[in-house]
Amino acid sequence: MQYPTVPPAGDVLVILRHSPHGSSWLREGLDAALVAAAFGQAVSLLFQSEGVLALVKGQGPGPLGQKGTSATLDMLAMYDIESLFLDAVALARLGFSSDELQLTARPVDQAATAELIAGHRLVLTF
Amino acid sequence: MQYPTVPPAGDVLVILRHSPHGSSWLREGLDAALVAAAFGQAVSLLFQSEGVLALVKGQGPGPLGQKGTSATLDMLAMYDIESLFLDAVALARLGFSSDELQLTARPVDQAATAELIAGHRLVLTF
Amino acid sequence: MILHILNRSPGSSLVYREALAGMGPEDRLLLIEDGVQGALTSQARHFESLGGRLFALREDLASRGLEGRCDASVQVVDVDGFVVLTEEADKTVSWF
Amino acid sequence: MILHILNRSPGSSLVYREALAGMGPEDRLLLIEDGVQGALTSQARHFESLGGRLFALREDLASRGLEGRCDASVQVVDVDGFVVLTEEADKTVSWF
Amino acid sequence: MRYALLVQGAPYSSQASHSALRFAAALLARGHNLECVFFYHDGVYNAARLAAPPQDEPHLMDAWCALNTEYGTRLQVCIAAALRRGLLDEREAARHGKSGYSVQSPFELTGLGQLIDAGLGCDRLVTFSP
Amino acid sequence: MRYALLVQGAPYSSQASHSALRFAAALLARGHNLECVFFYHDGVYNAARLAAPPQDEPHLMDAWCALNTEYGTRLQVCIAAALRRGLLDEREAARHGKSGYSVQSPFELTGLGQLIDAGLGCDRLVTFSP
Repeated sequence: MQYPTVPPAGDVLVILRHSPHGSSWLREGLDAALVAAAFGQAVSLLFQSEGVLALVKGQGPGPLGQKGTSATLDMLAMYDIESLFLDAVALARLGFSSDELQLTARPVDQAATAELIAGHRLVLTF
Repeated sequence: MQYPTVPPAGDVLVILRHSPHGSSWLREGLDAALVAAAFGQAVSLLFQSEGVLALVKGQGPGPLGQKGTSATLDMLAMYDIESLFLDAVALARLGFSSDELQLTARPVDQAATAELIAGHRLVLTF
Repeated sequence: MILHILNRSPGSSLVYREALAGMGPEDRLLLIEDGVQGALTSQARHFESLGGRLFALREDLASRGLEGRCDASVQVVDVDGFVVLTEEADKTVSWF
Repeated sequence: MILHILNRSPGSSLVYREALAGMGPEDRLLLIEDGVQGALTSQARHFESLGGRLFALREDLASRGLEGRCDASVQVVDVDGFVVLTEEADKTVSWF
Repeated sequence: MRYALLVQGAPYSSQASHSALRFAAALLARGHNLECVFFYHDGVYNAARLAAPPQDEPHLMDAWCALNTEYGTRLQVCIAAALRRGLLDEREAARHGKSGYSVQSPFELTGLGQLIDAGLGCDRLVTFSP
Repeated sequence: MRYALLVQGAPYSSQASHSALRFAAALLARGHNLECVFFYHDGVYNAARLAAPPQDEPHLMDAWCALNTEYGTRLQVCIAAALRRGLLDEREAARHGKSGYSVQSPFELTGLGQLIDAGLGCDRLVTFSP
């Protein structure tokens, strides 16, 4: 697995630490990212910890038809959010590999995570 | 340290897992215990995990005068809530000993915890 | 038999330790909501002491795309099965 | 230098691992709210990699009766010190 | 059997309300009774009468009300938890000198004693928390 | 320096609001400006106008309003997060056909763009979450 040593910088980094359905954190974090992009900012996303589960294929609605977030992921490209990163340790811990995911995101290790955070003017964690 | 092998049974067991100030869980759990006792039920309390910090001496108000819970602990006896237990593992992990606490509670280990839960008709976790 | 219900993942919250500490030898544990992550093959080791007494809610696995990745030690039940588990238990205790 | 702010205890939440992963070699970590439990002598080992870059908020320690039990590796600051830390940092990142 | 539910999660913020409503439907379908749902901690926010969720999302408040209409399930909201969070019915609003109100029937503001009653009086109490 | 705060915790349920208010007082005392407080996730509940906390507890809403009155700090509430949680001002209530309202000035319902503006436009953004 290759880790980028110098991840791209940008205006806004949104860190997504929560899994789909259990809470609204993931959805609200994605909304913040979409709005930042719509306002013309260069936005990066980091799926960290349980947040990597946002990328799992085959998600569906929750009870009562509760909307998930996988449709929102499909909108990222439309908003020019193409700088996607994921927590390689968390993904491995959960037993997934990168090629099983709905979207392509670059795996990052600890050093690259710190560089990502340093490389963006505004960092929001959800 | 002695662990009771057969903890007393009762009507209601309230398990307090949260520390003071950080959230309202501890206070709301204590309120439920007081109300149950006021309604004539035999109530036991188990301070578990970070909940053992409720028993630490020398607590004060939080920012803006946010009320803590230590005054409420002083009311337990008035409500005849005298069946108090604490998670011995959590207390040791945090570096406290039983004699440093505001109230006397019987330390319980894992087996006694399960017996406590089994011995009460209603178990509420906060 | 008591039914314990856990809605947090062992990958982010340590409450599963207290849930396990509170369980008697006949008690059952049902994983729901974010708790179903504990049913993954990669995570189920946290609950290996439970033998055949570990359950996970099918709908919560399915909505997360995790249904096919459960450990063999986990009994997957749907919400009707959840109700049956509460019928069979003397009471329920929720851990969160 | 970035100021990272953590409000969860290492005894119940594993988010401190991500906070540490996100820190560069000059960054600082401030423990607030329930996070001040991490400043206890019994807990500070989770943050030993930080050397002198670990801080804890005095008011949150005091309200919990924990002020006298901090590890020697922790720099205790009051809320004015919290503001100073944000002044000195390029930005802040909150972990919860 | 006679069931009661305790809901402690805010709607939309956590899955607790969704899980509780799904569980309620399943237990009713199996022929049980759902005597009451008690709302405590942030669960009291489920009673906010002005909730206006997007149309493509479940309307949780309507789902609660339907339980009351169709099955007579009581919807009981802890009054102490509700008042500090800004959830007042007309009576409490008047008592506190506020104009307007944020909770209405079939939700009822009530004391914690109802939770203890439900927990000890029903055959099963199941808690859904955030 | 120009500061902005992001508050994501419900009042009384988590310490986030208390911590943010204490931090606000300290930064103002040091001569900084507090341009705005943005309320998101369950932080939007801080804007519930009917909040009636017990008299021996801090009145968080009054403390927020005082920031606006004394320092001109804008109190901005994410409209999408607010609507689903039942927090509507008079205009949104009318638009959704509801009688009554639960949010009033100096709190203003606004879009998430204001959060991005505050985060990029101010010198510091500090987040307080549950």
